Amino acid sequence: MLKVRTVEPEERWFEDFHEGQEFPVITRGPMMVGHQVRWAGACDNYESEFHHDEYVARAQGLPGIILSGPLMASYLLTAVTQWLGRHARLVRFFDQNRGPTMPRDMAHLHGRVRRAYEQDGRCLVELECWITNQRGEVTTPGSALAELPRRPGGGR
Amino acid sequence: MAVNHITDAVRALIGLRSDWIEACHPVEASEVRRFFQALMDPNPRYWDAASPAAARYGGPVAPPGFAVHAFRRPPDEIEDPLGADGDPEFDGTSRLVRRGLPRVPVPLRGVLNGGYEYEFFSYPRLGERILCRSAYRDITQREGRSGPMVLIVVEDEYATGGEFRPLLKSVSTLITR
Amino acid sequence: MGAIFEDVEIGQEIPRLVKGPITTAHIVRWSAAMENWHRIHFDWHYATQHDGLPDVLVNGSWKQHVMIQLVTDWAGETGWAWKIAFRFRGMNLPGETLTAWGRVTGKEERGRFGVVDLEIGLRNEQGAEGTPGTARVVLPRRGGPPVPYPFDPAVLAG
Amino acid sequence: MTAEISDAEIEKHLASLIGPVGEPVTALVEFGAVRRMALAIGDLDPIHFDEAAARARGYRGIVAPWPLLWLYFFTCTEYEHDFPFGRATVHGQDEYEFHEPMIVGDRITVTTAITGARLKHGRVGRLGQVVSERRFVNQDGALCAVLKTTLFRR
Repeated sequence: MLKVRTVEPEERWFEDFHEGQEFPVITRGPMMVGHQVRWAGACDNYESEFHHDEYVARAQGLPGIILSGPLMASYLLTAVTQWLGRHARLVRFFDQNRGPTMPRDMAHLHGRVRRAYEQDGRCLVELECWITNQRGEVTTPGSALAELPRRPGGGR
Repeated sequence: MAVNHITDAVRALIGLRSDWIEACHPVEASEVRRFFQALMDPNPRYWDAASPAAARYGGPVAPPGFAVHAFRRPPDEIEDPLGADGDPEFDGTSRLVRRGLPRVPVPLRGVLNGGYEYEFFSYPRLGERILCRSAYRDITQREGRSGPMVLIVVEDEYATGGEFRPLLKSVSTLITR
Repeated sequence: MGAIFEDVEIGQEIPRLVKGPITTAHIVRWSAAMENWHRIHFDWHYATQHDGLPDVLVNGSWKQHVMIQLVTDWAGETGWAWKIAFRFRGMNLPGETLTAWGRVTGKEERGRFGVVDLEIGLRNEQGAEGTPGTARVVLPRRGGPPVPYPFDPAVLAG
Repeated sequence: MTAEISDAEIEKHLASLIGPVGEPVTALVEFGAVRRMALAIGDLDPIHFDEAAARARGYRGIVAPWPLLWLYFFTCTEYEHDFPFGRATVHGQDEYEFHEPMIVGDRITVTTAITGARLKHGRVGRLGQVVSERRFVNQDGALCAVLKTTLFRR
């Protein structure tokens, strides 16, 4: 029906990850109100008006529109799935809404392997991940755990 | 007339008709719900299979004008419509008049929607595929108060199902200036 | 129940449709549902500072479906909202309450059915007409059959 | 007003929140909703768009990106936050647990409960912490995900 021109995550295996490994930073932004509107549409939720109404946001004492925390976390989660490759299955993800992201802010997505280990026959990669803005402030710290297969045939 | 935007290249587009293009997915209940909730028109014909309307249409249908907005970013379009991130001038709209039709090569930036003429024949049911083909009916230039305007008249035919049951026809005028 | 041709009188107003007050949440919900990312509808800085507008704007695409709803509601499930045309003339801002209205301007028997012409519009509370237009509705005759679905203009011939 | 309410009263209120919220709600995983979410978060992995690509990677069909949980979070459970203390409620953090992938055509039943509610004393005064948990189970009874959301009231 439709020719799909998408981007498949790279092929990576458990052996490709080691403690302390840093992932290439992925940058999103500048964020726009449109990103928030598109997210609100995907969630079908328009209740918190400070996410899209400048007047309401200011009336509530905010400096302006604040982008949704789960939106930023979802960017981070997507970055994790890209870093870990197409065979990874996410087991857990955690994020904290520590600082606001506003329109025109940048979002730099960072990740680092905390541990790559085997447990009960499962190969697991645990990583910490976080978002910084253009001022270097951490807005969204997080962590993830994923299961990966070993490279077929062994070896590197 | 200071500048004539109706060049040979523009004139060659008049009468050009696209192939049938299919919407990015068949009519889904939640897309219909989003539409009528955003329109604030909770008519049972859009969701209640037991309503008297459903007998007429053979089940819940999408609102009459639903098809007009069913042609959104298809999965094979990799370019993010919000992707002009950082360009403070970018207004968020595509300069493509219709999928399937080439752009009209005029150097004007602003686009206004002048209006529509609709003719309705039937409504799409849940699960039906929506198809559209478009044509440039006319492209003309007028002198406005703030300079030249190019009026692009587009005709769209919408149909559904394997038998291409007509849904609606629309004639719309886009004003670029 | 939809309207019956014989009951319609020229000059008669059809039931109005009132929407609003429209908030930015309504505009965002519509923009998101349509995947219309035109910034003048939700980016207040862009709308006011770049485009010089007084505020974000109510979507023209939303207003057109209000006009369609006005006419299809009146046609009901026995009639048919055949043709609807309108121009976008004015802009509407958050906080406005919009009233869609229609008035019968003509009627004509066509075969077993009747055709009714309307003028239609969408006014704000100040009476400013933002979306003037016309509509043509096919109605059943008293005691006659409903307008067949799918609609084929050929039924008006004989 | 809010200053007068005692810690004990707040703790009693918070304790009363613990338990199920509403009835379980079932939602269909639709291609259009998956597409919307994948585009909103910029996840262009073909498993979210193309059935053949998803099957080639060992999935039953088109895979929902996990953030689609938020669609069901917002549309399935009506839930009002009304606290007799504090001024602002902040969405603090989220903890996700993933199991069986959600596939287009699945019917996902969402069950919501408040699983934790306690009062803490922070640097800036009293802090209520309320944890809601949503469990997402598919038509075969397989657990797809658990989402624990923590709200802070201060």
